[in-house]
Amino acid sequence: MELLFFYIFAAGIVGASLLMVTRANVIHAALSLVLAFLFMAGLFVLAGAEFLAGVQILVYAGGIMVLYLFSIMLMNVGVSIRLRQWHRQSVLALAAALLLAAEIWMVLGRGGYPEARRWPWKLGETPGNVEALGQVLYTKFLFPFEVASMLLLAAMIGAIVLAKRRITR
Amino acid sequence: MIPLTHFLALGAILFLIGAAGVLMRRNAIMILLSIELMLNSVNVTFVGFARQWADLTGQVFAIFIIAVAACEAAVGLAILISLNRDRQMVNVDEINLLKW
Amino acid sequence: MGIVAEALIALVKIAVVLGVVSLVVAYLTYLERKIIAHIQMRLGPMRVGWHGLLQPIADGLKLFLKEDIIPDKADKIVFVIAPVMVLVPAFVVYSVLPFSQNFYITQINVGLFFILAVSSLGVFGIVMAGWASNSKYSLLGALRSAAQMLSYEIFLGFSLIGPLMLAGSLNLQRIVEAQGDVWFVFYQPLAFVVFFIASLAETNRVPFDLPEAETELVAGFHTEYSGMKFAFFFLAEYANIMVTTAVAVALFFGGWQGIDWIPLPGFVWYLLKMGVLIFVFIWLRATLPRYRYDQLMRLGWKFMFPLVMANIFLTGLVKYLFL
Amino acid sequence: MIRYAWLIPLFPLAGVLINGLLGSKTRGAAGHLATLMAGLSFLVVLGISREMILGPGGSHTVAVWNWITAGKFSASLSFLIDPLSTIMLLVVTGVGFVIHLYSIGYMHGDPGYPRFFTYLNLFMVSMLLLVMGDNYLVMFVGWEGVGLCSYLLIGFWYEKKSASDAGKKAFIVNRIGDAGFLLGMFLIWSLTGSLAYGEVFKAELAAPAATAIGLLLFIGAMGKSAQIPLYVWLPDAMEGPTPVSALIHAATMVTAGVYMVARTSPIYVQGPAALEVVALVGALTAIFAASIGLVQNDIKRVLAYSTVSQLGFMFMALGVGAFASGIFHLMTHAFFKGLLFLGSGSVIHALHHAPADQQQDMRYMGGLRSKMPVTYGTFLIGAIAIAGVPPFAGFWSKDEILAGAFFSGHYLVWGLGTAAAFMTAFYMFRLIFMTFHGEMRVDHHAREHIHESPATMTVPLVILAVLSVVGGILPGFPPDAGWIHKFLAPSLAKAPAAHAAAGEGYRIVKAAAGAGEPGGGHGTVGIVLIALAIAVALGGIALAWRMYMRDTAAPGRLAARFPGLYRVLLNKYYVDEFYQACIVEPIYRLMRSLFNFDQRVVDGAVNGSSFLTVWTSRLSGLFDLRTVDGAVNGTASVLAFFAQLLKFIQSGMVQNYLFMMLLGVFLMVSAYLFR
Repeated sequence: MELLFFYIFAAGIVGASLLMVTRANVIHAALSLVLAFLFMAGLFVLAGAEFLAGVQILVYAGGIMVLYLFSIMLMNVGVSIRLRQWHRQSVLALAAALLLAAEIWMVLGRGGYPEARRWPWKLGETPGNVEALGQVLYTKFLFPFEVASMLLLAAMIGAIVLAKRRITR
Repeated sequence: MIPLTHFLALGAILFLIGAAGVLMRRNAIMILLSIELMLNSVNVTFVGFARQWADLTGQVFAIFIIAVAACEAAVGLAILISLNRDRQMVNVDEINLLKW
Repeated sequence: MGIVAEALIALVKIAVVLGVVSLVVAYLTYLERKIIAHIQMRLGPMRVGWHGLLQPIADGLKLFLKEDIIPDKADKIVFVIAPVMVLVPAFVVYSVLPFSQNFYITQINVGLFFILAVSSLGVFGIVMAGWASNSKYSLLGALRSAAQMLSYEIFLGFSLIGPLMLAGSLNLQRIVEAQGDVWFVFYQPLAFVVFFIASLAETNRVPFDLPEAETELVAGFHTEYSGMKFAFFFLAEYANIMVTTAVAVALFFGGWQGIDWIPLPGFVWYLLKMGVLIFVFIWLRATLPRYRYDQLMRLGWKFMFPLVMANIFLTGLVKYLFL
Repeated sequence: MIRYAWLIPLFPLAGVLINGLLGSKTRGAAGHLATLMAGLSFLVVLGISREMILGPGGSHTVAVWNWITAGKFSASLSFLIDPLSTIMLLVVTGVGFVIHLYSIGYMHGDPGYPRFFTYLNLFMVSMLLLVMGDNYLVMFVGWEGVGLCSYLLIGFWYEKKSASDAGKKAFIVNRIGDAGFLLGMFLIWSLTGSLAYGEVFKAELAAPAATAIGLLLFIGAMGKSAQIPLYVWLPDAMEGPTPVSALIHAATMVTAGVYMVARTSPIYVQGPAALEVVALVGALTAIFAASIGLVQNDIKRVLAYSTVSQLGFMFMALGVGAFASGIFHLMTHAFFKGLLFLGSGSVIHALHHAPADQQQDMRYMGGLRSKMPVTYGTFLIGAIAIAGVPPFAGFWSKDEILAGAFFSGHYLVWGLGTAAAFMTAFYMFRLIFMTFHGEMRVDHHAREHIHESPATMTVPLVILAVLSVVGGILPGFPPDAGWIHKFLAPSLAKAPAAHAAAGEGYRIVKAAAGAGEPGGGHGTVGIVLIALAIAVALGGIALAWRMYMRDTAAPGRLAARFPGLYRVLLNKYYVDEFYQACIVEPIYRLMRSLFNFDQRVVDGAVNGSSFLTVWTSRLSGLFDLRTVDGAVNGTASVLAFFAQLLKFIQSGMVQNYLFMMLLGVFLMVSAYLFR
């Protein structure tokens, strides 16, 4: 049952991402990526990461991707659809990517992973994933957490400075 | 139970799709989107590992990756917008002032 | 109980909730027209049925039978998907609302988070609709709504943290139970005010209806829509109003808990409280003018954001010191 | 109290942040704020040392935060409070606080007032990290931090070229030493797998490995503590403001090397050869710098060479295995050298109306005794202390060092040290007599402006003078068995029982001394040594009195009789010139020859080939036009072909680079797979 859902979600993600990479229209690509993210959220729930699934939808789909759409609309992409879409090194790049895929396949084939463990809680229980995650995030990973917030602040200021129109007085 | 290799393989496939997108597309926005996909492929891997070992560290780092992705998107898009305003172009291979 | 039986029960619950919600939403339009009319010393719809009671059904039939126009230069696929994308999140949210102690479709430990996440997807439909229509008004409306909803989602989310800290759970049923003695609106008046204003903006209601400001943008993002697709947008707007009021009731007004000596079932209490809040929504529409775009952003970032942060800080402080 | 140790560096850090970021707002209050911060951390240190000294003592680790964890390597920001670091903390924060106080008066009205105190507080933070860190990495952070602050403060008046040059010199010379320290750290890690003191010192090291570590670390100490051959920066560092000279270049930072070697003593005792080097370098530095100090005329330079010389004494102590005596001397030296520097600052402050080149020149001073009684009195105490007259502070520590050298069989070191002690007494009193006695040679214009310094400057002088009097006898009596030895014993390694140099002579002396323990300092030989030390000190003073008070023509005559020696000493043995000629010049010459090579050979080749092309084309033009065209086009197309190939790599396009990255990943995975 779990495996079946995994295959459904995985197929959805891979399909949507392939769709994303091949679209000429950027908006369509962005929307396909949103679709991929929604499937991915499902996958996360399957893997016992409920909070992460929520964050994936709330922040990624609902935040970052809306930002993308917003910027794309500001930029008038109509022109770029009619231009050549593929870079000159496409063939080489594709070949390299396929080669790498083959190699990773071989690496994964070696296997030898330890036995999977179970979460100490069940999916959907109340003292579960979210509480445990909060416990870890604000104690063990407090410092990375603070660093991440500083990074966000810096990025915010940077984005404002970069995108702001210079007002000449 | 889903074997760990499934997660890893999915992550690798997504990563390579993203990488191919970054390398093959000319449009800068497409490149940014592909990078998002690559970041997410790492998330899939992290979540897979977290499940395998029942250890939340993987999920915590997935959260950090999302934070980094938010930064990347904000700054990347800001650069694109100002570039678009100055030069009216979004194709990365035309931005080649470094070459002479 | 087998999986099949479980699934069947779930399906029945879903059907009941969806049916009721659709019906209520239809009559919400009637209610709105009537209330505004009476506030403005008019009568409102009177012709179809007794005091126009059948008006929503007539409207629905009309919309259903109308010709479905897709503009020539529009992006067909996105144009068709957009209304669905608006409606689906609005309805999905009902799956976790605790209508009463026993009646809910499902109950998950990240319920509140789920609501936030799913309702954040609503903006996609609007943006898609605005962009796919290939029309200036629509695009402007979509841009406005993207920025507006993205911004106010933040305050909406942050305003919920206060009650969350008091309840100590994301599970809506737990949150409702935590208000057995005192409703959180009394502990968290600031949070409620911010939540209410932000939900006005999230649902594109007056005074924040900039994305569809009829005096500037004809009808904003759904200018080019007609027939059933238009009806979808319409339905989604009212469904969203109901969702936000439902969340407000669950988080701030004690959910299905009522007064002990009045023997009413839980969901009646729930709907009653929602009704009061919905009335306020409509009332505001009849009273307030529309904000300007820069005023909207200033109100959000310079006033509500610090306010909600202060609220979280204070709640944390009080909780740390006294509880 | 000890678990609040993290407060000690936190207070000055707060000062840095406030003064550094809001300097334009705090302005006049900056000095008071910085002093308050230094005082607060001094208070914490007092609280801690009360527990350490009166209480059970012991060694405590205060973990602040796990800094780096990468594979097997881990380093944490944690502090070690043990007797050694307690002594260092007392010196650093105590003297630091006094000098902060002094700076309020000295730097008053300077345009860079807040900047000065920001740097000073930053120095405190770095120095405290250096002293308190419980592993080499934290110590290295502090080590680099104090180096940075030293650079910033030497070049504080950066508009003066000599000051900014001196700053750069200090920085570059220190860098050589730091490279040694860094290599030593690498070696420690690769041999013991850790950088934390506790684990490193537990490891059993082979003698060659310990020697190598010791020597590399000592290179670091040479740079920071101004030992031969890396001492050249310290005299130039006197370009900085005088409080800086007192705090950084006399009392605290330059002793970091001493502290480091003492801290590493468990490793050093496993590699005795390194200790021999330390002792010898220390002794040579002591006498070398002292001999230069004999003839210098700049008041601060005399003190600077004196500092170098005294640091040599400390290393001497460490080298002969008398670690506690070295730290003891470090402490007393911080008192009296801080005092002397502050006193000289007070003199310079009084003379700031004199022409710029005369403010620090002793030949233009004299007779200041009556004008500046407090400065004179305290300065005299400092001079007696450094000369080594009992019962002042310097006597106790210096005598222990000399006795330690003697009893461990290092007779050469002992001889050099005794000679250096004699010179010390001489040049210090030469300084006193030239500055405060005799007739006044100050510029007439500046004469009426001479005055005693304000209270913020004299109070620190008095505090340090008191410490210079009692700071030696209280912890150091009786010699070699005083309280400080017992206190420091847990932190330091025992001196190697059979020292490498201690051969036959050692046993004879030991028998003669009649005392059982080496370095015991008792018995007849010990008493003779003490008497000799006192005699040497008094002799130096007497000689100075004879040459500069009674027979003032004597120095001139002496210089005339040994003109070569005098010139060599005056020019500091021409070491700077030697470095210029042997290190800096060759590098310049190498660069110039490379440039010439480029001009002649490469350009020549290019020009020659073009000439050749012209010539052949002319020749073949006569022969056949088509061949020429073919050849030229052929050359061009070959060039274009290679250019195309190379262009592919350096395309300036992000995606090409990313493609290269992907290829790199591919190769890495291949390497993993098909290894």
